[in-house]
Order: sequence, then C-alpha cells, then structure tokens
Amino acid sequence: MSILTYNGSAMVAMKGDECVSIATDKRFGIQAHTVSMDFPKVFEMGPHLYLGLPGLATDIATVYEKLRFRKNLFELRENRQMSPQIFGAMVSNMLYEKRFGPFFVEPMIAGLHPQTFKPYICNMDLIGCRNEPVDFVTGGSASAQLFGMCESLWEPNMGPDDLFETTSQALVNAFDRDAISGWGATVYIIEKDKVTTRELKTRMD
Amino acid sequence: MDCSTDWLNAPESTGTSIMAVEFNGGVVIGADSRSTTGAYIANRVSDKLTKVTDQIYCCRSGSAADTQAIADVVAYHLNFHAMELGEPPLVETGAAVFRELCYNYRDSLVAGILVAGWDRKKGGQVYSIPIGGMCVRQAVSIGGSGSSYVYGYVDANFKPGMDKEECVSFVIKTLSLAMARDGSSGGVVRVGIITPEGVERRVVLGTELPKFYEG
Amino acid sequence: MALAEICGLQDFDTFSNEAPLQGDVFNYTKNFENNMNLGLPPFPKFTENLSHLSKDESGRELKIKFDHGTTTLGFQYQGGVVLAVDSRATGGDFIGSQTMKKIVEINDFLLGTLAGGAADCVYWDRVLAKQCRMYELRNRERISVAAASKLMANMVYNYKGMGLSMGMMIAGWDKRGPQLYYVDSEGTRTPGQVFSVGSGSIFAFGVLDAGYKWELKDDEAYELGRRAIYHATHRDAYSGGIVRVYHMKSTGWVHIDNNDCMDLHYKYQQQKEDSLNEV
Amino acid sequence: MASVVPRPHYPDYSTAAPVNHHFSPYADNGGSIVAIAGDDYVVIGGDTRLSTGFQIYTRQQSKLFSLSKTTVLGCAGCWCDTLTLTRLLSARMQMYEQEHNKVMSTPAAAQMLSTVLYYKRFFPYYISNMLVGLDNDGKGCVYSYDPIGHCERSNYRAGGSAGALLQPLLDNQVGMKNMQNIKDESIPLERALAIIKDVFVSAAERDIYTGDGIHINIITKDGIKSDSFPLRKD
Amino acid sequence: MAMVLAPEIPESGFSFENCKRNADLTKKGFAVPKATKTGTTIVGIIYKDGVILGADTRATEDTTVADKNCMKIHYLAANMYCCGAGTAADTEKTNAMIASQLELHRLNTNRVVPVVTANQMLRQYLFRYQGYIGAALILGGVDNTGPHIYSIFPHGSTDKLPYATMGSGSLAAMAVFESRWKPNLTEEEGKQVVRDAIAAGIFNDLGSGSNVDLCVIRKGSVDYLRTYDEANKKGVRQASYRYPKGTTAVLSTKVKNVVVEEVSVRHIEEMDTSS
Amino acid sequence: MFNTVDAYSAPPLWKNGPSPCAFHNFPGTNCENNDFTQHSQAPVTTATSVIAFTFNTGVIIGGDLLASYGSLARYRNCPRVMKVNDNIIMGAGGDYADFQYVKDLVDQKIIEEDCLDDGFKLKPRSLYCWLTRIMYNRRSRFDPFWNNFVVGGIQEGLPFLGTVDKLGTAYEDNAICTGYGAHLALPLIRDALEKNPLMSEEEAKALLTKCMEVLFYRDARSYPKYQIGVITDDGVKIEGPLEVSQKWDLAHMIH
Repeated sequence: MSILTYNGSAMVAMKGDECVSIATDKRFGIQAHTVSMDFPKVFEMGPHLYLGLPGLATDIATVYEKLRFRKNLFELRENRQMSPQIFGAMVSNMLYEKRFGPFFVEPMIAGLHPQTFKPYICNMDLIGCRNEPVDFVTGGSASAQLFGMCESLWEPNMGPDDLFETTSQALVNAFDRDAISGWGATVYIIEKDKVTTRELKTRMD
Repeated sequence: MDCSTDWLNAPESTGTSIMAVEFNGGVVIGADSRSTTGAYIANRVSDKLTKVTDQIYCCRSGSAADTQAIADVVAYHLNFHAMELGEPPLVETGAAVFRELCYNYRDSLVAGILVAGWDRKKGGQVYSIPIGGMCVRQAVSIGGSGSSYVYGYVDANFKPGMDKEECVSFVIKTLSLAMARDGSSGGVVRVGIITPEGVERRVVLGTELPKFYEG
Repeated sequence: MALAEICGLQDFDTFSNEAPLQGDVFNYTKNFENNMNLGLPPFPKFTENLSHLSKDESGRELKIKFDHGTTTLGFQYQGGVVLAVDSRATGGDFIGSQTMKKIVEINDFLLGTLAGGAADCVYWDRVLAKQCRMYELRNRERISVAAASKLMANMVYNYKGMGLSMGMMIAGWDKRGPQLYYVDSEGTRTPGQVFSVGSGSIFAFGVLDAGYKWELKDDEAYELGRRAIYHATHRDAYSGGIVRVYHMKSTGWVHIDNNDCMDLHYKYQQQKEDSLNEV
Repeated sequence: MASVVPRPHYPDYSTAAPVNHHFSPYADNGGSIVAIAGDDYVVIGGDTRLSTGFQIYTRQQSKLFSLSKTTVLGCAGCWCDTLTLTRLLSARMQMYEQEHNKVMSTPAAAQMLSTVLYYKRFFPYYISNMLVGLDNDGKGCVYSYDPIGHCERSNYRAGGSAGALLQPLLDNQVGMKNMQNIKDESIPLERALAIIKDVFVSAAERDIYTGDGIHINIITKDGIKSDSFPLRKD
Repeated sequence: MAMVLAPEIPESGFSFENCKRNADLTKKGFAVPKATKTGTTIVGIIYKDGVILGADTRATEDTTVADKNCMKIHYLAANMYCCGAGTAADTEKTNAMIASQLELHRLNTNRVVPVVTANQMLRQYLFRYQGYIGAALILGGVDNTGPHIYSIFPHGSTDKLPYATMGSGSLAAMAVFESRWKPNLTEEEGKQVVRDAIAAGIFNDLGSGSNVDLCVIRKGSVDYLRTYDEANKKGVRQASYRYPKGTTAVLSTKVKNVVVEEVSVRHIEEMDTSS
Repeated sequence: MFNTVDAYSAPPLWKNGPSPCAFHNFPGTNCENNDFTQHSQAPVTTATSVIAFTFNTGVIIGGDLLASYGSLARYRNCPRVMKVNDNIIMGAGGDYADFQYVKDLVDQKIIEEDCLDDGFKLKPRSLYCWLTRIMYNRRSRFDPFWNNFVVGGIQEGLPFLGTVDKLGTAYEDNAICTGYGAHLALPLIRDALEKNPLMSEEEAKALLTKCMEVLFYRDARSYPKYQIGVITDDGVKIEGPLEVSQKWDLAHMIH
C-alpha cells in the first residue's frame, strides 16, 4: 500500500468557460476505517484561488499551514494578490525543497487570475513537478477512475452549470469505484463574481 | 530478452580496454571508444584519454561519472600547482594526486585509472591506479574489463625500449585483441603519443584495426 | 545403460519429457474428475514463495488482484436463523463489484455465507453442495448441518496453510432444528448463536450485541441484521453495496429483501433527525 | 561523518561470469476488455495492443476468442496463460459437444471457466477474463472473473489494465448510477457500441498499455459480427 | 526549530526534515509513492548551422499518463536549451537553477556563455548528488566556438557528441540517427531526421508519446517549435455525455459573492536620471 | 509486511486470517527466502538479437554468429538461423545450449514426420503452436528454455512469421525482433514496412543489412558477422557469414 492512499481521497479540478471547478470527497479514514465524513481537503487561499491537497492527512494540515504562511508573507511584502500561476510556482518550489524527504501530498490548484480572470488549473506530484493542462487535473486514491471519467466527459467551453454537472458526475462515479474515498462530496464552482459551494448527495458506504 | 532492459537504469560506465606503454622517447597511451549502460552502447566514439596537463594524460576506466569528476579535480589541482611552481608538474605528482583521491573515496568511487605522461626529470612514465587506490609505476600497464584477455599477449610481446612506431603498433594490436573478446570494449582505438615535443593524437577506425583469428 | 540408471538419467536419450502434449487438456483440468484435486506449483514451500510470483521479470508488480469479500453476520433466535450480508467485492482498493452475492444457496435447507477470498468460498461451497446432494441420494435423508459443516472443514483442511482464505457461516435447519456453524480456512469449525465475519464485523458486532435477544420477532430480527450490516458498511471501506437478508425457517430458507446502502443511510438519517425533532 | 553511499551497480564490473537471472513465470502483457449486454445482444471489445514493459510486441493481436456461436471470451493479462487457457477451453467445449451432442450454453461455459481457473488456485493464470454471450432466454450476459475463478454475472463490465479507468463511466452511462431524473432502461445496441468506442478512446489517452485499435464482437441471435476501430498508436 | 513568534523564514536548498519520518513509514510497510517520470524520448543533433533538439511530450506516473503535453525542452540561456528525461521535477528544477546561474554568469562576464560552461555546471551538480537527482539531459547550444551537443547522465558523466539520444525511447531514436544522420545536414533535413527519431520513440516506446517538440538553435537565433508535429490525435467521440441540469443530487448550496475591486494602477513617475 | 496490527488497522478477517488492509494478494509477502529460484537455471552462453520480417513473397531472418559468456565474446561461429524443412525457417536468441536441445527436438519431429511419408509436410504455424506448448510447459515446471524463437515460413502460399519466448508468450506479426533488436531494429523495420508493405526480396535484404549495422553499433553483445535466412516459395536459402560494413568517420569529430 502506498502512503498516499493511507487516508484515501479523490479530487478533481476542471476548466470551463471563464470559470473553474474543484471538487473533493469528504472522507478521512485510517486505511479501511472511516473516521470522519467531514474532512476538509480543499482550502480557500484567496477570493478566486483554491488549493486542494489530496494525500496523507497529517501532511495536508502541515502543508496547508506552511503555504498559508508563505502566501500571506508574499501578499504583505508585495501588497498585491497572488495569481494562481505564482501560487503554483511557490507550492512547487516548496515541495521540491523536500525532494529527498517529501510531504505525501499531491497538491492541486484551481483559480482565476485576479486581474484577467483567466481560468487556471494545475496539479503536481509529491516533489513538485507541475502539470498545467487545458482540460482537467485529478488526484488522490481514485485518480485512475477520475482519469477515465474526465477523459470521456470533459468538453471545452462549459458554462458554470454544465461544469458543475460534469465535475460532480466525474467525481461521484469515480469514487464509487474506490473503496477508500467518498462519503460525501463538495464541489466549488469559481466564477468572476461568485463562488458556489455545493454539497452532493452520495453513497455513504 | 529479459536482460535487454538493463540499460534503463544502469549508470554509464566505460567497460573499457585501456593501455599505456613507456618507450624510449616518451609514452604511448591507448583506449577503445565504447561507453555502455548495461549492454547498450551509449557512446561508441567516446574519448577515454583525458588531458590533465599539457603532458600528463589519464586513461579512464570504471564509472564514467566518477572518473570524469576525478580528472576534473586533478586537472584543477595540477594547474594550480603548476602556477605555484612556475613549471609543469611531474607525472609522479599527478599520479599521487589521483591516488590520494581514489584512496580517500575508495568506498564510493569506481575508478581504475592509468596516468601517463612525460616530464623533464624521469622522462616517459606510466602509473597504474586500480580500484582501491593503490599506485604503482609500470613500464607497460593495461586496465579495464578488456584487459584480462590480453595480459598474456602483453607479457609475451612487450620489449623495453621500443621505438615510437613499434610501440604504437603494439598498443593497437593489444587493444584490438582485447576489443575482439570483450563485449564492453569496442569501436575505434584512440592513441596518444606523449613526447617532449607534446602530444600527438591518432584514431584507428574499426575498419582499419588489425585482424586476428576469429573462430 | 546401467550407469545412466544409477545416475538417475532415465530419460537420457528420449525427448519424452516434452512429448505428452496430448495429455494437456486433462492435466490442466484434473479437478473436473476429482473436485478436491487442485494443481500445485512445481516448487517446494510454495505458500511462501508464491508471493514472489506477483512480480514480473523486471520487478514490476502485476496488477491483477483477487476479489475479496467482507461483512457477513448470522444469528439464531426464536424464529430460526437470520443471515445478513453486504455485497461489495474489492480487488486492492478498487471496488470490483457492488452486487456480489455473498450468500450461497447450497440447498433448500442450507445456506453458506462467504468472506475472504471470493473464489475460494464459491468453489468450495459448490463442492459442498455436490457432497450434500450425494449424501441425500445415498442415505435418503437430508444431511445435518453439523455434518455438512464438518465436510467443509475437512475439505479445506487438506489445503491448510497453502493460502486459502475463507471465513464462512453455514446455516441450516435439520432434524435438530436451526443450526449455525462457523468454518474457516484454518480448519476452525464451531457452532454458535451469533457470528459476524469479515473486516466490518467489529462494527456489525456493536449493533448486533446491543439489539440481540432470543425473543426477537421476525421483523425485528431482520431489521437488526440490516442495521448491523448497514453500520458496518458505513464505517468500513471494504464493505458496501446492497444489504441482503435471508431467513432460515423450518420450511427452508426465505430471501427477505435487498436494500441499497445508500437508501438505508438516508432513511436512517431521516429517522434520526425526526426523533431529534420530536424531543 | 562519512555517509555510506550504496555503490551503484556496474554490470561490467560485477562478475565475469553470467549473472544469475531472476525468473518469473508471469509477464504483464496489458490490454483492456469492455463488455456491455442488452436485452437481445451483447457487445465485447478488446484493444489490440500486446505489450510488455515499455515495449510493444504487436499492434494487431485480438484478445477475443469465440468459443461457440453465442459465446465469446475476452482475456487481458499474461498472454502465455491466455493462449493456454483459451486452447484448453476450446478443447473442453469440443469434448462437451461430442459427449452431449449439443453446444455448450453460455452459462455452462461460464461455470466451466470458473472451475478451470480454480484448478490453478495455487499457481494462477494471471488473466482477467470476461465471458459474454446470450443466455438460455436469448438475453445478453457478461460474466467477469478474477484470476482464480470468482465469477459474477452483470450487464456491463470493464477489465484489464485500464479496467479501473473505464468501469466508473460504464456505471454512469450504462448502469445510470448517480443520476436523478433519468429513466433506467437498457440501452440500444448503437449506443452500446458508441460507448465502447468512447471508453477505449479515453483509455488510450491515459493507459500506456491500451491502444492501437479495438476489436469488437457483437453477438445477437444471428451470430457473431466483428467490427474494429483505430486508436492512437503511441 | 520552528519558533513561536518570529516568523520561520524558509532556508534555501534541500530540506531533509521529513527524511527520518518517511524512512520510518517505509519501514512500517508503506511504499513511498512514485514521482512523475518522463519516460521520454529526447534527442539532439548538430546540423550545418547549429543544433536541433527534439522531445516527445508524455509524462507518466507508473503506467498512467500524467501529462499529455508537457514541455521537456527547457530554457537555459538565449543560446542554449536542454532536454530532460527522468524524474520530471528533477529535470525541471535542475534546469531552472542552472539557467539562473548562467544568467548571472553572463551578467558577470558580459559575454555569451559557452555551452561547455553549462555542461560543467550540470555535471558537477549532478555528480554531487550521486545519481539521486534523476535527471538525464541533452544539452544543446551554439556559442562562439560553434554548435555543441552534450548528453549528461544522472550520475554526472557527460559525452560530447554530434548526435545524442536519452530516455526510455533512446534506442529507437538512436536507430534512426545511426541509419540517417550525416554531417552537414540542412535545416530541413535535420528537422525531418529529428522528427522521425522522436516519432520512432513515440510509436515504439510506451513511455514516450503524444507530440513532437523541436527547438532549432542557430548562431544568434532560436526557433522553439512547440508541437511541431502532432504524432497522435485523440480519437473522436461517438456520443455526447453532457448532463441535463439537475442530474446530480445536491444536499445544499452556498453562494459566496466576490466583490471584484477595480484595480487602478498608479504609475510612478520615472526618476529623472538624465542629468 | 502488514502483519503488525496497530490500533488503527482493521483486524484480520478472522483469526490468523489476512487483514483487509493488507494487499489482497498472495500470502507470505514478508517471507524473503526464495528457494524456488534455484530451481530455474540461468542462461549461460547467450546469443543476442534475432531480426525477422516478411516481404512480398516470403520471410527474412537474420542473426549474428556470436555466443557470449557474460561479456566475453566467447564463441564466434555459432549459427542460429536454421532450416527446419522446405516450408519453415527458424531463428533463435538466448541460451545457446537450450537452443541446441530444442533444435534436436525439432529435428526429431521432422524425422518422425518424414517417416510417416504421407506426403504432408509440417507447416510453420503447426511448428509455432507446438513450440508454444513446449515452452509453456517448461515455464510451468519452472525450468524454462531461456530462448526466443522466431518461426518463419510459407503457410497456404502466404508468408508466416511468429515468435515464442521463454514463458510461452507467442504472437504473429509482420516484423519481429528479439533482444536488443526489439528496441533498435524494430522501429526501423516497422517504419519501412508501413511505407512499403510489399517489399521485394532485395529491399528486404538491404533493410536487414542496415539493421544489423545499427545493432552492431549499439548492442555490446553483437558481432559483425551474421547470417541471413530467406524463405520463399522456392525454398530456404541461408547465406553467410556476411560482414557488417562499418562507418567510423564519426570518431574524427570528437576531441
């Protein structure tokens, strides 16, 4: 068993037309034992910037705090908002610092550029190799299932409503085939003027 | 077959046949040109004769990375030394620096090196520094995985005090024999002749090598 | 040839080793003739060495995994035996099936549940079904549950330590009334009142022990089994899917119902909220 | 402190004699199989790439084996086991036909496969099998297996190297899982074919062992029809 | 040590603080996950007027494709680019770091940095980490002494060659070069040979795939040809899988409005430095 | 590996059973001794790649003449392209001793066929299937033949080309290379066949010669002398030893 699947997680982010989505399951388990069904793995880092951290739960907390610290420090120093691209570079560099003793998280970033509102998504492996595709990124123990779903479902230029349906269906059906993720899902749709958070009704077994 | 993917992970090494011989006017050094990762030939025309100073060369065998790094370091030290001294360093000094490095890092280095060159004091000299970090002067020395097939030939055919061309042809013949038998050696033979006048480099292509019995 | 014989070189000059290809079909299906005869790998200590086979030549892990089953329970009460099971089969963390049948209907008066290696349980249940039918034909009466479970235990005992992986309950109704036995691949066989087997069993036991009494009514008993399995599926990652409930009566077994865990979850949650609102 | 760095392995310097090889009787030759059953048909598709490690053996190896006019077996995994198993099954099918003077039905063949697989319980065939056909009522059926013969009947199933990628989409599009306001009805043949092609297109994007092409068998009461469809070749 | 009040300023360089914990976890039987690799075919050749580098664009994580269109030809300096194979993060970060050093070097010396300098920096850096930084590189560039191709192995050995290949598809690509490369190729011929070498890797090696990227470096100019050739196109979907609105069951919805502040940028007048 | 049960691990499925979190896999993962490896011998004297592909009227197979002992180029006159009968040609890579044993088996089979004297000749696909069974049976006994066999021939008037490896993995294709050939020669052949599916015999020979040259440059276990076997309707021709023409001008460019 890989340490990345010790707690179990499923996460996906997609690009739409002037909007992005990021969705996560809510389980926190210790191997097969489901401990919590309301565990946050996606964090709001800015009004249009969301960070997803699938992986080992203990590192999720550490990495989130470290990143929050660095981001705040940046914003205090520079007096400007961090764009998702810059944030991505920062996360990537922080992970690569620990090249030989990595944190067991594979972060995922979804957001809109603070000025241009261009959608941006990226994910990276545990030592910070960034992947910035045009369509979607997946992560967590159900990433294989998510790849299959998204590869078939994703279409270019989806509006916020379509994006929500596609993201949710991809996530829910994917983690229904993964034993160690699921137990509820949260979907964030990030648009220029609002962020919509929806809790999904899913299988609880 | 099963072993045909070993090149994916193996580090580059110079499986190598190398040789250095003293003759009456200096030294002749020679090497094959094959670098392998596993059984894949990563470089078929590599140059294993590396310049350390103008008149000291080394023949490298073992891990390509280790020997290149050692040669770099020694070249740096000897250049520095030459500046301090105001004259070219002795071959013996060069060999000593090589030995020092090879011995100090004997647990982490895989390097078998022949140091050869010419200096005013002792003329042409050959020093052999095998894995483990000892150092010994030899009139003729061979090294690398291919050498084990030609010790007998070298013993039978080496004569002290050969002239230059005789010596070059001896080196080429020896290396050809080693390359024919050792899978990790092959390609062309590169030869360097170090004399008081400087260094002369020659390349003998694979098609021009002397032929022997091939049964 | 004496020397060759002394040296054990019998097949010295023949290619007989490679010749008998025509026997292949029978050699590879010996269990068609004798169900208890399985093929063994050609090396010693294979139970330990088998693990090395899960890699291919370049050391890459082979990805195909065996299906495994999970939470099952059974208990006796005044009305007979109730069996309840989930329906998830997992291969590694991948959910291979959400609709696996974990209760095997051996005959009208015998049921077996399966946990552990799915193929192991199903195969040996099938062999057991055959044995029971043979017994019936020979002795003109139904086999007792005790005897059936003993047969099972004996069969798998032959392969003890070779890596069979099964933990099953056998429930039935015979001359002596309702019976419930637990049998596993270690050779354990024991009768009892309340069992739960599988990775979710710790969760199931919690509910089961809290609600179990001998005097349960039929409906209460079904609900108890259903709830116990549901709670196990909720907390255990390797259990889930459908909750199936069976009842063993004096007239034979009856399949009570199947309930999707998702429906059960939202139903029970509603009940919980309702009861909170009442207070 | 001098840290002990493990010395890298240089094949040329280890031993002069040949090195001892680790022998494994298995190889993962990849490939994926998808099957969808309907009321009066069943479709099975398998990719045509046979590979090992990072190497493609051949681009045109069908992984479907027809056992009778209504039964087709799809195999993905260790190819040498597949060859043996399929040969064994067709021999057994033939013996059955000679003995009983009728062709074995799909459910019977499914049970036989399970037994054949279980014989090798302790030295398994490393194959994920999928047996499809029409049952005794003419309904399509899909039987899927684990390597040691656990068998389950369903209406749709994906297996092989990209099985985990494909299964959720089938759940969603064929099993109509997790959707509200949708009529749960069995899908027509054309839709099933389209879905099979689409899932393979997706799998070829993400699974390196799936690609080159698909070979599809469509089984109806009229017999088996073949179809093929190209996939990406990298 | 993390302090309570004073902010923890991250130190530069590698941090090893998690190593012990991770080793303990590994001992408990939890395999350390694999990082993204670029199975990769990368090549470089010298042609008449300079060098051509080529790469495929697939990154794999074990046997799944993690990135279908990643960039493997990295910028080092205006006259130098470097293709990376191996652990994706290592190649990316190593090149970024060397690029910054080269830029400093250029500013210090005020001349075009020779390719051999970059080669030396890379080799020393990789040798220091003894192969633990898994970057196999092909460095190509043109400087005052002409065009150069170096192949650099993860352990820090380098070879200077007129044509080089690296990565899991290197054998396929090398076969193409061995049969087709000759000195003084024209640019068109060179591009074709490089494309074919990469395509050989893409089609015959499962670790390589997707598109062909090229980078042509001449004296004084560079053409970075991203997606020079799309070797494989994604298949066309037969059906559509859009869902009608309301398909997914939702328990609750929360909307958070974001007020976008119009950012007005105040231009600071430039200081008058003319006098 | 997972037998240590800590507070958070789920308990085993039953007493002494596997825990559900453990890999659902074979038992005894934590056992390190592997007695069974001694059961399988290792290849000793080995031959490298075999190159084979079909052309418009037949099949061409090439292989060099070297048998290596580790990295020692030990025997330099070991032919491994053989005529089986007028219909069939066979090439082999891997352990030379195993090859000789199998060659004897095949020869024996051909003699038996001849003794029947029924006018039928063994066809390539039959030999290929038979070899598959032999190899698989040996693999199942953990005593494999460390070989790759390539069988070529004319079956019902069409070229046939198939291969079997030591596990019994067998497939047919129009281009088959084993060993390093699979990495180095196969890309070239696939490309050439795609551009020109109906190659003439001359073109095929030229392509094979090119492949042998590339292999000689890049495979450290290869040798510049090789044999070519060609099978067409006219029967089997085995040519050789031929010599690789080498180009080393490149060496002058490196300093």
